[in-house]
Amino acid sequence: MDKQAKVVDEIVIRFSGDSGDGMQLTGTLFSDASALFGNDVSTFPDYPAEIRAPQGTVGGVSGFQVHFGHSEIHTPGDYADVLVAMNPAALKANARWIKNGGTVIFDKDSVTEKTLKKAEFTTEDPVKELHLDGHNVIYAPISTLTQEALKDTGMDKKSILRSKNMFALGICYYIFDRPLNFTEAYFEKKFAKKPQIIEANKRVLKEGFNYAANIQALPSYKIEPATQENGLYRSISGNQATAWGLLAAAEKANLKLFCGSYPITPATEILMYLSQRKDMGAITFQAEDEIAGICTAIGASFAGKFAVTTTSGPGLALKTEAAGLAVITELPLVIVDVQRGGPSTGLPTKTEQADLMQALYARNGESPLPVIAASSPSDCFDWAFEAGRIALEHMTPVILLTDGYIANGTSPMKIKKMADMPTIKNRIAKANDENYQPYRRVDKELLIREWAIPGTEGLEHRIGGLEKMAVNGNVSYIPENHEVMSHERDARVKQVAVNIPDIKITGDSEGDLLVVGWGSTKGHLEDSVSQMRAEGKKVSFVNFNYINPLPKNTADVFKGFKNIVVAEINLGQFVSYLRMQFTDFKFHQYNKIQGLPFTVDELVGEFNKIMEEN
Amino acid sequence: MDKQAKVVDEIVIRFSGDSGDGMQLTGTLFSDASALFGNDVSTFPDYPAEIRAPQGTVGGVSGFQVHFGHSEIHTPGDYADVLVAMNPAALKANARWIKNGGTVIFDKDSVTEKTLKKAEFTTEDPVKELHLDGHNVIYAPISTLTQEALKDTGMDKKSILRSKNMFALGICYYIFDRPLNFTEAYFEKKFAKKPQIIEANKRVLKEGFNYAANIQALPSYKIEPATQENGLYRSISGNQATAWGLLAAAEKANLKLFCGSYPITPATEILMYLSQRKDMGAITFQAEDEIAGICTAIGASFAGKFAVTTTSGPGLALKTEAAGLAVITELPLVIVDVQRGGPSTGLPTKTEQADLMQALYARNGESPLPVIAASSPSDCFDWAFEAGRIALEHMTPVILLTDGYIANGTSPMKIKKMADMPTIKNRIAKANDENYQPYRRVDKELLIREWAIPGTEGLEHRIGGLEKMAVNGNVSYIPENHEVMSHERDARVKQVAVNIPDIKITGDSEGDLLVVGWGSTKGHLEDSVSQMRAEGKKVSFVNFNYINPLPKNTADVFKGFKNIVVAEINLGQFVSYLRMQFTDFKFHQYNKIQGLPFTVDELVGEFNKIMEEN
Amino acid sequence: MTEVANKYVAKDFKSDQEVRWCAGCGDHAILNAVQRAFAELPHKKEDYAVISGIGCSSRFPYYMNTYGFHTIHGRAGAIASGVKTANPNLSVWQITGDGDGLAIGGNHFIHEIRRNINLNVLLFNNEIYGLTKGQYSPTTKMGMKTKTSPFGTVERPFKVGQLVIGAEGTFFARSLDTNIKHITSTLIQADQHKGTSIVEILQNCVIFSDKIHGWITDKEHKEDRQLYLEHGKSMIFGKEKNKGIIMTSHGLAVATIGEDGIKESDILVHDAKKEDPFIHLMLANMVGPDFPVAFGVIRAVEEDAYDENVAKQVADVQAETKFRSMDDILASGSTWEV
Amino acid sequence: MTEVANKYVAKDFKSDQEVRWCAGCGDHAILNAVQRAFAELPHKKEDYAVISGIGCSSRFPYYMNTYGFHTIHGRAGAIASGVKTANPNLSVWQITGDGDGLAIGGNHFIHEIRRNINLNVLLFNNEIYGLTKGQYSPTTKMGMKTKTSPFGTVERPFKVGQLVIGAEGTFFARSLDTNIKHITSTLIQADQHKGTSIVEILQNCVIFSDKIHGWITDKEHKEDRQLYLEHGKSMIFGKEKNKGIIMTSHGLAVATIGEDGIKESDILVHDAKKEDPFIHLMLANMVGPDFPVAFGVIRAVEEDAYDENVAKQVADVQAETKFRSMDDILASGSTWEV
Ligand SMILES: Cc1ncc(C[n+]2csc(CCOP(=O)(O)OP(=O)(O)O)c2C)c(N)n1
Ligand SMILES: Cc1ncc(C[n+]2csc(CCOP(=O)(O)OP(=O)(O)O)c2C)c(N)n1
Ligand code: SF4
Ligand code: SF4
Ligand SMILES: [Mg+2]
Ligand SMILES: [Mg+2]
Repeated sequence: MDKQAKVVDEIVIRFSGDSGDGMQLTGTLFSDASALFGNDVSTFPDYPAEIRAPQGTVGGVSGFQVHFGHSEIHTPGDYADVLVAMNPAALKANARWIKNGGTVIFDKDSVTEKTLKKAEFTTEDPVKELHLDGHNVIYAPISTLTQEALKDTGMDKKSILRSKNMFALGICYYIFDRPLNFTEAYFEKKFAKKPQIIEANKRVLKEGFNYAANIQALPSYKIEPATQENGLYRSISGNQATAWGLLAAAEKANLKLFCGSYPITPATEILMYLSQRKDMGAITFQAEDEIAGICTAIGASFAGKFAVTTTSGPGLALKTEAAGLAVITELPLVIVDVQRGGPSTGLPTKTEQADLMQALYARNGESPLPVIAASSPSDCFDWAFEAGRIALEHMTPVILLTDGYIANGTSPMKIKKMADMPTIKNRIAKANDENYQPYRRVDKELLIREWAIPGTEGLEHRIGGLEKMAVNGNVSYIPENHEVMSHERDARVKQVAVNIPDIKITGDSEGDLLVVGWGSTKGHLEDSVSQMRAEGKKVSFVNFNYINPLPKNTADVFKGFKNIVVAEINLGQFVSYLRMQFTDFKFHQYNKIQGLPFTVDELVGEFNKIMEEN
Repeated sequence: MDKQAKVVDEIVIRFSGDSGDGMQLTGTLFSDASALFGNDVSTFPDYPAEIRAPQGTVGGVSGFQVHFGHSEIHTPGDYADVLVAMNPAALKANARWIKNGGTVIFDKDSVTEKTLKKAEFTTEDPVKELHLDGHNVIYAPISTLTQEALKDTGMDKKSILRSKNMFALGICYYIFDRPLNFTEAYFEKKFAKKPQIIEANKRVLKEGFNYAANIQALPSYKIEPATQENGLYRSISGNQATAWGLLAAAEKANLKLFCGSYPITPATEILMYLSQRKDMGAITFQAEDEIAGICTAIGASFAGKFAVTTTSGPGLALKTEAAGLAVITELPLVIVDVQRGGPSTGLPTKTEQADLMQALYARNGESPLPVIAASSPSDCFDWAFEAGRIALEHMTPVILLTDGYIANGTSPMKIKKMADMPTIKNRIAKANDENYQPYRRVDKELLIREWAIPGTEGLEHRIGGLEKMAVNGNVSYIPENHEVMSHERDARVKQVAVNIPDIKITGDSEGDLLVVGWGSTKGHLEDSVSQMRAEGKKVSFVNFNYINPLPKNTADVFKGFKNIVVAEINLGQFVSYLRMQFTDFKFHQYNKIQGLPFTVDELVGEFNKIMEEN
Repeated sequence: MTEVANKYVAKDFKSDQEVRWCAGCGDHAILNAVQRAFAELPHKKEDYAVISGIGCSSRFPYYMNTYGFHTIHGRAGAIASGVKTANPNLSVWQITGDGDGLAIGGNHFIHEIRRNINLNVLLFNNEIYGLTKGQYSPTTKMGMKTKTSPFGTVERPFKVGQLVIGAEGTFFARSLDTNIKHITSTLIQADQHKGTSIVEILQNCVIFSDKIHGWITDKEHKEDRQLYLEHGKSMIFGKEKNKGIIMTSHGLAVATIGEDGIKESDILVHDAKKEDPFIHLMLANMVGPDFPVAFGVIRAVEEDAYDENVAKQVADVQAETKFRSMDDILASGSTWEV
Repeated sequence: MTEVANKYVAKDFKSDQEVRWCAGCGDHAILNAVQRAFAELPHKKEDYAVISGIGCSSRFPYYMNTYGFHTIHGRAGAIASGVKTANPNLSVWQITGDGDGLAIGGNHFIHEIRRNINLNVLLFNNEIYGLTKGQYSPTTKMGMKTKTSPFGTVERPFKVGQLVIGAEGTFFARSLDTNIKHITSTLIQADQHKGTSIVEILQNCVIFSDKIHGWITDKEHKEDRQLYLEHGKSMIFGKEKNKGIIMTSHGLAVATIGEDGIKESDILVHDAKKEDPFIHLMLANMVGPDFPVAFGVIRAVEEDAYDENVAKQVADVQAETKFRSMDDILASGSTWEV
């Protein structure tokens, strides 16, 4: 390796192949190796809704994109510098995502009459047919060389070919100058009981690496480790971070976690990660449906656990009646909604931000609750923790919104010490407290009632879904009491704002355009604003994580700008919500609804247009 | 009856007694007799949530208010000219609803140590204790005289006392100069097989009438028949009118009705009225829960019925996931939500307008559908019909909002001829049509797909909740297609506005204040605006029945006014909705949330305040 | 569960809220029986949680001076499951009706039974929706005219016992609102059973389904129409205590001791603990006019309870793990230092 | 239902959509069998409606060239109930999985069975949630490690046949994805049955629960482990066709003809039409290693179907009424002229 490595800032690489080609693993290994090497990383898996879509077709292509670099990385990137395509279908599905002048690593052995037909090519040269011949295309004989590498192992052909993804990975490691040792260690751990497989994988990885070195077809890139804060890091997906953030909240509140859930894409992994945490005393109740999911959680909350329920849009729809019960009984509960493409079953494996209105308003009657949203895979940890804090300190159900994009994506997370995290003050009532009354407001400012947990002597009481008399909590049909209680419920949620920080502007506090986003679009919006600011534009950016209530300084921030644009992956839900709260401002909107994240390119184009036209 | 009857314009009478005293029937009979006599009438029943609340207590009082007069009557009235109180508890519960100088008819026999204690009186004179002695109080020995009247019938005391409500009714018939024959005919029909009961009821009614004549305690009022349009009339409750409006829509669309529902207060009667209409070929499926209610309806819609599902707020919450399926599959369906007090179980027998946001937004993803609202018991017929028209002509689920106030209340309805009602054009595809494709837009303006009904030769096809390819309807994960379809679904609902009339202003089209309401508050708002206009104020009124989409001329109407106030029985849902659509206007709001309708008095006061302050 | 010596009387379990059922409603007697049973059971007052859905019957928790939760329609089973799994030390009582438990709540009902969560479920069966004023329910007999079936229902009803057994039930008992003593003793047995104890209580709604159980409760004939089962005892009933249940090749039959050569020893002895559900199903399904209706504990089979298994799994994992806090978890697996 | 002479071949029921199940998934064979059965049944192509929920199995309608509706998770039963009640002339087939039908869809499942709606329900039982990638389901065996039970499940599974009988089922059959011919013939019998026909098909998920039915399907032993029931035929099985099911005082047992004095006439003859569910329940519950697993139509009892009763009630009322249009209704009762 005495080549000259070209030093670049950041790179996007996309692995693509058949659903059976192991692209998700390949991508994950590359991403982990990069993160362990000290780069900042952001990933985006993109796979078909079928468990196994038909082999060789465009519909069956599975992709995994990794964006890594030595400064902060906010998105998985719009276009790929390098595309790995394991077959013609993968080439076809991803052709439009390659950067001008990008590199394509293509398994030339995969081109056969059959594969061309399946991918619906009409000529014999897929690269030419897709007009990719202008790119730097490496025709690597991946299948052949993989077979060659393992021919004396006694493995059958099918098993051998299962390793060809490691050949591709080896090529990439060479190109980007990654060390092999992390990945080799992974093989050793993963296949501890199958030494033959360890050996085979190692050998093919090395062969790929060597092949790339031998052909010297393109310069090796070099990316320095990122200039991140010092500390211990790990790579984490949004769903894993959500699970762990919830567990951290339980620990800091000195409670055990209870999760009542029903599996649903793309939220299932949260339940899965929590089910692994019996060591932390967490109980997971895989319920018979979403209704039972939230109801068991409400029961557990009544019984004194830190209760959560996790789902996606269609599941949230089923939970809304019970969510209203948690509102009126003022029980702590976190409801996680990992949004996906809708309506109805919609695009279950794709991302979208279209459950905002559902989270805010989908309950009968006046039934307010706090709503917050996470912005990146790793900050799901912080927002899940914060959802727990609000629920437990304010005695209320809270909805946390994430989405398929950040739930499945990964990013590096700086590991916090539990000792450094804030303690969560729970509102548990004391045994035999003679002043206890179910709806007594023990905090007059925050309007919080106490949590009297079954098993506690002397606090026997009844709660339920009927309207209750202020303070004493008896069933009440008194008209004026209903008005009092309706306003109290409203005020309780508004008062959550007392304990949340002001929203921060990225950029100047005055200017021509304020870009507004919420939740998972943060990375793309931030990058587009940086790019425009680098070009001297007077653009700033705010990202909302607190949706209901909004931070107290929101209107003040809006005041500084000539134009405001709200960008969302839906048809305009947050902008509508802002319009009904802030009638003094005009809001532009930019919406995309394709089951995909924004691209920085399109955003910059759109924002420039708004600035020109207004 | 040679007394001089005092002629008045309108009267409010309130019957009140124990839950077991038959006040609902008494009120209904009085209301029917008045309607049959030719008065316009509006009623409001108000009863406890328990089937039988504890006898003799204030919580157990059941009331029924009738407002009748010779001009148009829009509300059941704020305060009572006459209060009938069958026991001390009833007196206590209703004291505050008597008009200054009003009349109280009180069963003096009901005052015993026990009843006073149950109603928590501290003195022996309930009238005095309640400061009612300034009113015209008739202490009638109702129980004694009822017993006296029936003493020789051989009936036991309990049965005899069950008739005492008829004595009270007789008194009222005398006072208001109502003929007895309608009510006598009712007894004859109702108890056809029990001649003894007919006789007893007739006798007690007559005794009450005679008693009032004998004591001549107060002048008899006379109200002329109302100056209504000519035609045949009947008295109808909102729930009955809703049921019949839906049946009328089925008839005009040449389809049979299918209702899949689960009982819930205050919507149950719609299911009940429909279940009586097997003669019209209607099928009612009392499902195991609300989800099955809407799902059987969706199945029936797929199979070619005019399908409806009826519920109240908590039930709507359970139906939202399936409603999204109807949205994406573009199947006709009417969802009726009879709103009640929330959140959660809330105040199940009380009224509220707080499900508006739920109707508009409670579905996962971008999932738009039309929403309309009825305004009075009798116009539920028209709005149910209209909901059916929109659903069937536009191939979409539609939500119709009514509420406990109009669902249980009654008003006279002019009977329409089916021949005079518009035909509803359904969108059924023809057998063996080679051009049929599931998502072909057969009407390019309205973006309507055809309804290809199982059993039709040559149109076999598949639909479902996954995103579908435009036109051909195959499952599609193509990003751009999702955007196209999302916009089409949005546009389809917006295009409903093409076929709806402009909204009409009551009053001038310019002025100082526009009062805006929606749904069931119409009567009270209209009366309050009339009253202010009579005082020379520049106030006008618009009532919205089309909520989504809004009528095309909405902004034009708003333009004419210095101030706009939106009044609702909730915390401000419609005003929020208007704010997000019409950013050029400022909207004031007036909200009440007590499980009760507005009173005209409070509205006038509030509107005057707004005019003074702005 | 923490057991304590009995130190309560029924009155200790009466709350200060006025009881609001109709005069003559069977619910009053059941309330009375539950308060008596709670006074007898070895639990601390603060360890009782009474959880209901929505219905007349579901008003129950308000009248009990314990922890209580009047939840939403049909969901008592799921909420009670959460309460018990969260804290197996509580004595959890689910109150439900034939509508609440078997219509909208049917799914939670069969799943709590399947899981065998240690709950005591009182199903008030009045064969009608009381609170919403008289619509038919999943237990209403075919053909009955109600508010929503003006021409008679066309639906076959569930048999509660059969459904319980179908869902793998380990405990099923039946009692009657007119027999407070029997309810009390049945509830004590339900409490003692590990797993989901379903107690069907035949209840009279004086307003909407009055005398629906009249054939059974008829004063004149009740000894001939009610069979009280006890584990280990012969299935004998009748005014003269001379009738009994025997097994024939066609299934169960009623025989009279002393007639056709039938001796007392020919009468079946009740075995509630038999794992096979076949005879329990036959007993639960007995109806008039050929059979008496069976009351008492029909089935009580010992199996692990879900909530205990969950707790045990947590304890087992915690005993083995080296992770003590989220600090350990966060730092586990692949990490790197910057 | 309108019957027509058979004029189709299986291919007529193949849609133009690519089949997207994993290679080796049991669903392929079931699809094949359904297409064959439809070709044999006497219904017109346009009269078939295939209704599913969500799951791998629920993709089914897209592959059938009939009217099809891929609905939402768990609701196929309710939607199919609506389709059939709305138009009893259709041949309605509900496709569901052990998650779709028994977890989230459990309530509709027991209620459609209770009502006895004339539906054919194919329950693909792979004891796992396939589409969401491998979580345990209500039929997963206790102790199994899955994505959401890393330490083994602590839930007792449903037995499908027992649940069906518990819900008053009139028809229950079992078949196996490896036996296309048997599925086909079973489906034809399901179609002929009036009421809700539940067909449990043991199905292999090669990805998440591979060989879950391996004990039964094992090539070597399958004759000894599979008992094919036919109404009116003896319950004989085994490689040598010499084993059979007999009734003993302890319930069913396996006997070998020729051993212990057992003759062919001692072997039970299957009576699927017996109303009492007891033996059907015993047969449905037979499991290894002591018993073979029963396949075929275990129970098929004649009762009125709900959809027919509904249609009949409408027809009866219409025959009697004097009301012909909403004009008559609107003008009925008390009215007055102004
Ligand atoms: C989601 C929802 N659906 C429907 C209702 C209306 N509802 C309340 S109680 C009830 C039926 C009660 O019947 P049952 O459980 O048998 O109780 P009972 O009154 O007979 O004791 C119904 C339909 C409701 N409160 N919530
Ligand atoms: C409301 C809702 N909840 C959850 C899901 C996620 N989900 C889809 S299929 C499925 C389970 C499928 O299992 P099964 O019915 O056994 O079908 P299989 O894939 O095994 O054939 C789940 C949980 C969903 N689509 N909708
Ligand atoms: S309506 Fe029936 S069940 Fe309800 S309280 Fe009255 S008698 Fe009891
Ligand atoms: S995941 Fe399992 S059930 Fe689903 S298609 Fe693949 S093999 Fe079949
Ligand atoms: Mg009931
Ligand atoms: Mg499955």
